[in-house]
Amino acid sequence: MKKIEAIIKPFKLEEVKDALTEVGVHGLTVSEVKGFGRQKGHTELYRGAEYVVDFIPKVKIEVVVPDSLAEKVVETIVNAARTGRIGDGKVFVIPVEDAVRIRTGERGENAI
Amino acid sequence: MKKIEAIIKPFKLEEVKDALTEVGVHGLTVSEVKGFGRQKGHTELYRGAEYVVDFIPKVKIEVVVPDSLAEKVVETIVNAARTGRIGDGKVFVIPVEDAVRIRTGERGENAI
Amino acid sequence: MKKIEAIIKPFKLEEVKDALTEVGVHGLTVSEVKGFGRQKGHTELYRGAEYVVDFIPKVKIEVVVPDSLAEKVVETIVNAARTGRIGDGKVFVIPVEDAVRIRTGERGENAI
Amino acid sequence: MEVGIERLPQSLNIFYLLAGAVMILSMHAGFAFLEAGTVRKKNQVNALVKIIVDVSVATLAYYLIGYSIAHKVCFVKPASGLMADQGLELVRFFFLLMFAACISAIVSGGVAERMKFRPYITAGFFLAGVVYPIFEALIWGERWSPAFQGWVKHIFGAPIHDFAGSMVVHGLGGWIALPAILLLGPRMGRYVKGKSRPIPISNIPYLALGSWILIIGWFGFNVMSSQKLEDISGLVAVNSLMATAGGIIGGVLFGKNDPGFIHNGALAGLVAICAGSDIVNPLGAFVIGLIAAFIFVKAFIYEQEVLKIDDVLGVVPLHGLNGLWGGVAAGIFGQKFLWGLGGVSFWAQLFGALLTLVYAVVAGFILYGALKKIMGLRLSEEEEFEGADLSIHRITAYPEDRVKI
Amino acid sequence: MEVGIERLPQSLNIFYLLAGAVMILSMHAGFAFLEAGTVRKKNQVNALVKIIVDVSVATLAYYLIGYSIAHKVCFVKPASGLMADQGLELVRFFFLLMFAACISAIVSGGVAERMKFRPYITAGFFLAGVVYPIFEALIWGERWSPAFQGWVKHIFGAPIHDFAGSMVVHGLGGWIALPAILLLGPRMGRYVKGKSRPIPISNIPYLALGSWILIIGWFGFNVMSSQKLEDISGLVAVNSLMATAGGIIGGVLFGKNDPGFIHNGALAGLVAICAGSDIVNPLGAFVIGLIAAFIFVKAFIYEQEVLKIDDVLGVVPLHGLNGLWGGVAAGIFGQKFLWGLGGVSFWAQLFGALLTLVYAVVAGFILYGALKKIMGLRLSEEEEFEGADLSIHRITAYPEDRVKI
Amino acid sequence: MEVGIERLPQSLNIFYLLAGAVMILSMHAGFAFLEAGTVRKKNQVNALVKIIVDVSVATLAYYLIGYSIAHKVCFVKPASGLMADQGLELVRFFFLLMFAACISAIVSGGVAERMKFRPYITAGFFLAGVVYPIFEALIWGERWSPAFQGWVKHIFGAPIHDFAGSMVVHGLGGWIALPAILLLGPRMGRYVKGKSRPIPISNIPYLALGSWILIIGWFGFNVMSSQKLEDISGLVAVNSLMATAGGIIGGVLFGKNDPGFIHNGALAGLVAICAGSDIVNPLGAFVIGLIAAFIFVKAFIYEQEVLKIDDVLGVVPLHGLNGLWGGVAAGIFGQKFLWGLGGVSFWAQLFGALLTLVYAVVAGFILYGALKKIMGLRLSEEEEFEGADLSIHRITAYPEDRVKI
Ligand SMILES: Nc1ncnc2c1ncn2[C@@H]1O[C@H](COP(=O)(O)OP(=O)(O)O)[C@@H](O)[C@H]1O
Ligand SMILES: Nc1ncnc2c1ncn2[C@@H]1O[C@H](COP(=O)(O)OP(=O)(O)O)[C@@H](O)[C@H]1O
Ligand SMILES: Nc1ncnc2c1ncn2[C@@H]1O[C@H](COP(=O)(O)OP(=O)(O)O)[C@@H](O)[C@H]1O
Repeated sequence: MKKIEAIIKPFKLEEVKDALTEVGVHGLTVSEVKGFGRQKGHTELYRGAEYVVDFIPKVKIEVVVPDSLAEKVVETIVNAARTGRIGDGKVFVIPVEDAVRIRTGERGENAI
Repeated sequence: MKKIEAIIKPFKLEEVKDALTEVGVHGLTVSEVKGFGRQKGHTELYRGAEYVVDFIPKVKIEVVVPDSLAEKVVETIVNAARTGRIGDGKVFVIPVEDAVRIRTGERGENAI
Repeated sequence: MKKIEAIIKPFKLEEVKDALTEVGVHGLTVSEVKGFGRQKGHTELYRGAEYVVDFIPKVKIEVVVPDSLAEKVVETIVNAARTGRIGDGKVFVIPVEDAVRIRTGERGENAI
Repeated sequence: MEVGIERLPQSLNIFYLLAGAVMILSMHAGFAFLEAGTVRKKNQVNALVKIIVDVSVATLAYYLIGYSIAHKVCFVKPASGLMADQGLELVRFFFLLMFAACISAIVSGGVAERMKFRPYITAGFFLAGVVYPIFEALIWGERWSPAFQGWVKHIFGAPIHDFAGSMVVHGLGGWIALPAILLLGPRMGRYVKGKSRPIPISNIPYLALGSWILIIGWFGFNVMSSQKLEDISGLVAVNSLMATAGGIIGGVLFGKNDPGFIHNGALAGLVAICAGSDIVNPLGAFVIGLIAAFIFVKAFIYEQEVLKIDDVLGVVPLHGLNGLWGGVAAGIFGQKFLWGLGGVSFWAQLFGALLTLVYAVVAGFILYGALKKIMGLRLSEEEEFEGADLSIHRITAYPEDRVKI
Repeated sequence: MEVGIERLPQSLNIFYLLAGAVMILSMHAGFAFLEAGTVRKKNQVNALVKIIVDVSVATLAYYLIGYSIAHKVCFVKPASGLMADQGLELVRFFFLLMFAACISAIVSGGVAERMKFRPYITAGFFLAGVVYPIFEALIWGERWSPAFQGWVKHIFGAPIHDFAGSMVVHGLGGWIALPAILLLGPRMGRYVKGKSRPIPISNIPYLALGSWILIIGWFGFNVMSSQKLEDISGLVAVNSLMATAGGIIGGVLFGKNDPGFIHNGALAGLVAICAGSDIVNPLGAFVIGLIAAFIFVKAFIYEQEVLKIDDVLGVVPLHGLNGLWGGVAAGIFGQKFLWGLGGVSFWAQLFGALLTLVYAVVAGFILYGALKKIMGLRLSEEEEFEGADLSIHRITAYPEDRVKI
Repeated sequence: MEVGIERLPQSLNIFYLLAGAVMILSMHAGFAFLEAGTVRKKNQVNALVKIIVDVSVATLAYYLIGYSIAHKVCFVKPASGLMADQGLELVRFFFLLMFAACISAIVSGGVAERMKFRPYITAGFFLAGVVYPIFEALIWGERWSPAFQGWVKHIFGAPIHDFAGSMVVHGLGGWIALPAILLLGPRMGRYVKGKSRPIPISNIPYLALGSWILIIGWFGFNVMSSQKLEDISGLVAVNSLMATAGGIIGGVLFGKNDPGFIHNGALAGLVAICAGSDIVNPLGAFVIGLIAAFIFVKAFIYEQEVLKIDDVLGVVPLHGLNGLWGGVAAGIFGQKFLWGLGGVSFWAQLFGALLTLVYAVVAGFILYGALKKIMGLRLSEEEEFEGADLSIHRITAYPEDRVKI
């Protein structure tokens, strides 16, 4: 199994989720993160003082899939999340050795 | 070493933490995430308009343990987090190649 | 490639980020997490009742780097994040099999 | 302006009483935010809605029923029949209604986070329409008060003195809340296997805002209780201030800088000063407030931790106990030898306090007991877990945060 | 005090009118928080700033231009010339200005989250300086009102009765907002491919706070509209309260416990009672409020979901429709046979309502249409996406949260 | 009512003065929220608690000591001795106390986020009990003022004119804050290696709420400063409004739409108009407010970025500088040739401003210097890092958020 981690632009979440559902992903986990990269932050100004906001809000999607589905999922995410502008984000593929469904105790690919 | 990642129901956190402490886990990291899966979200209604809340609040626990302890930790989490109802969550096992304790610079299993 | 995950004290983030930029890291992702470990939490008191706050605010940094840079990055983080006091945090090294830049579709080390 | 000047005293009384009424109306916003800050996030909307709906239902109930019970005036007639003295009686209704509406707002804080909406509101109707007016009629109103207070005076040498309602409003409300709280039982997870597990509150700034709104409005509550401008008393105002100061300083001292005890300490002082604000010395008022804070701090902890009663905002110690303390304190600090203005009897006050206690607890048990039988009082476990906001109002306090990710 | 007592009636009128003026000034804080709670977090600062700057610009405009249009008094002269009757005319200006300033505050809620700051404020200047005063001059003021209302009375048997501005203030403001909203178009993402995609609001406690502040201040709006203390009417106060109660209970019933409908229901009731608060029966006022909530709930959903007009706070149904309803309701419930005080004509009221509608929509189209031509009304897509806070004010509502991580 | 009508003027004065007192009391809630919004989340509770405890301690100090210093009246006696004129003197105490209590509330904003609680409160006691009353006795009170102002008049042709306390209250408070701020030093991390690193504020809606509460209450501060109803002046009210408008518009123009400058601009205008609100022309008031905003914006940035003084809320420019500007402005815009009412001397005003400055800075250094010696002023590094909420009050502003995960 693989864990696919994607860092995407927040407003793309809905689209990515829908696209993943279509290719047969039944579960995923998302969290709010902040990203630092080529995309520049901006400055905010309060009472004459500047604050540099380096870290840009992003959403992280984590989805664990069978090896067979991994490539498909990566492509799906890339296609759905792309705007073509800097800061679109990354997808990483990480090996997963085992998975358990807490409710049933099922193991491995059955668990996801 | 392995990193055990568990997505659980938020109100189970306390129990899971206590159970892990008992089997000899000395450190772990948690974060708020939102999950999408078999457990259905709900709708909220405001001034006649419906909002679908797909993503359900979950807690992610990350704990890195020596290989020898991994299975024990997985089981402990599964037992402590189970309610038997849909949405109980998942446990994933991911390989970890190295670990460092920042304070001391210790490496490997000594670091965790 | 490796994913370096570091759990550090929040007020060290700025320093760590600057140090990483200096050794050639161009992107990273951070998130707010809470940690449980040797560092003790504290209690809060409200209207005569005590709340134990076990979980201490930490920041998690995730950075994916080519194998060649991994050790350097680990060291950089450890040096920048160290205060020498309990609770400085951990660095974990996790294998990454692939990476994609969403904007361009580039793969592997080019993507990060 | 010739005509105007003649009816000036009457216009002025309307203006004066109306200022008081609106100030007390604003206190309901205070109740709402005090509660919203003290409950968990998932019950904030419910706290806000309960109070604002309460006031509306109380308005109807007191207009149609309550006022005629206590003051023998019926308002169900053409507008022309309501305009005597430019509608002074209507404004008096507005002013007194605002007291009546406090009863349910007080209960609200005790039963927070777990009570169904329908029985809560139904109770509010009967509280403002029947339960409170009956007691009001006895102590203050036009129906039984003359005879009853005459009898009290005959026995104790002075009538029950409750200038602005330590007992009639706060004592009553606080003790009516007790049976409601007991009939409901504690929130899920509040006491686990006999051990107390305090539930953290959501928002101290809201709580502080609520407290401030209440403090400000309370000057209408106390000062305008003279009901006639020509009877306005600077002493009432300054005593209210001194008791607030005493309550706050008491909160600091006995509550060890705790923001909850400090902001509620102000209210404890104000609850306790209502009864005697027209007769005690400002220094006495300060001491009354100080003691009120002491009572609140100690009794709150005792109630929650020892008796294991889950009174979320602590309304029994805050309004109930301190309401009685205020009544009795008027009988102590109102005496001439303690620099008060005199004319008050300690025993009459004690009698009044006990009467309030008994009436409130009995009435509360009957009312909430009946509602429990008829409609049930408590949210289901799942509803309570989801929060009253989602299960009753189908929305949470911060919808954007929920929907975003 | 000898001298004092002679000018007491005059001093009192200043005090009285000033109390009203300050209460209505406080309503602007209410508008600000009502809007801040109803928009997304990224537009909260803009909501707050718009309203407070509005009031300031309206102050200038009405002082220099508007007041002399409506009331034929010019204030640009030495202070000594302003001190007749201890400055009573100035206070009258203050009081009436507060009504004028409401117009733009009402529009603000409709055009929220996407309008540029400069044209918004410019419009506010003309609204308080010209558009509103002209209509005011016709119905209430000293310039054309005597002749015009005489003519209305001649035709319909009674002049247009609008005691505290259901039509002149709220109706006008609400209907002026409509063209502005239409010229702007809906927020990005509000309607996607013809389907409605509701945008969640940020903060119900802020909304509730705004609503409470408005409710409290409204008693100044209505009661002090008598403008003279000797004409104060208890009926006005109690009718305002009853309509509020009706609106809230209507919000519960028709809005199914929705906190948005409940807190706005109170305002709907208050909008609708302004016109007839001096003549209807309190029970009539309750029904007026109840119907107002019904209108608001149904029309809001219809406007948003069927007509697909993105009126963020629902100001067209809230102020526009209910303003007209209030005008007409005065013509119904003010009749003697419905226990009102009489002296009002249904047809005059209907005429007034239509006049308001037509004047407002035409004036709004001209004003916002011209501004659209000259400066453009709408933020760029990117600015709107970033949020008005960041793009206009260069800061968000919670700077610490942004900068931290 | 026969008896009533005779004491009506006296009852009215109580009502009037009390309305003012309560409005200023409410301003303290404004100070609390202005500060809570401007500090970081970890110091919000402390901001709220400081202000409410302050008021209480000031009440005691001014009742027991301060009032008798300034006004030669001692209140430590039986209540019967306090009831002359229905307690008018007590209400006057309440009103004037509210000014005294502002001093420490002003200082609070400057020393926020790093000062220990005990010395802060102790200072508050002496400020309201001694430091302020002495200055009050000189300019306004009954003790030295007649002689001193007679002498000023003799020298400059007119006494120092400070109608509502630009100098006596705001100037004094703002300049007393300066030594406290300097003795404390900047917050950790505010200036790193000589470079300014601005610390983001937590909550603009709270700040806006605080500003609005202050604006509303300020009408009590200024208008009721006539102290007698028969001396009420419409000019004072409208000048206050015009200066607010000027300050807000100045905040927009000079502060480039910054919400902090806009909401504080209103306060800058109000600080500056206090002194001359009874004599300047409304247009002059507008200009005074405009300039006040300019002063605030420029001086705030200069103070923070160039002088590197960490005055968190900017109280030195806001209250200190603008207080003096207000005093001087009364001497300019109060002149007849600028359409003012005249009777004021520019040089007397300048003298008053300088006197305020010197007295405040000297008194501040002595008071906070002594406290620094005796108890230390500053939290330990670790306490400051943890936040004042946790280290002083053992709880944070949003307990539920902390405890949850
Ligand atoms: N090496 C990396 N490791 C982890 N996260 C990264 C890395 N590089 C970029 N990111 C994440 O991806 C986001 C987008 O990267 P950025 O360099 O801004 O643009 P792009 O994806 O177009 O190359 C960043 O905000 C960050 O969250
Ligand atoms: N393939 C997956 N990858 C990552 N997270 C998942 C995956 N499937 C489920 N989850 C997480 O587990 C949670 C529970 O899953 P769900 O399907 O709702 O119920 P169950 O765990 O009972 O099968 C989800 O909310 C989501 O956070
Ligand atoms: N085994 C572990 N797995 C995951 N995270 C850990 C683990 N041990 C510690 N941590 C994280 O590191 C943080 C610091 O650890 P702690 O034991 O308090 O101090 P130290 O790093 O000095 O040993 C913890 O708060 C937690 O977030």
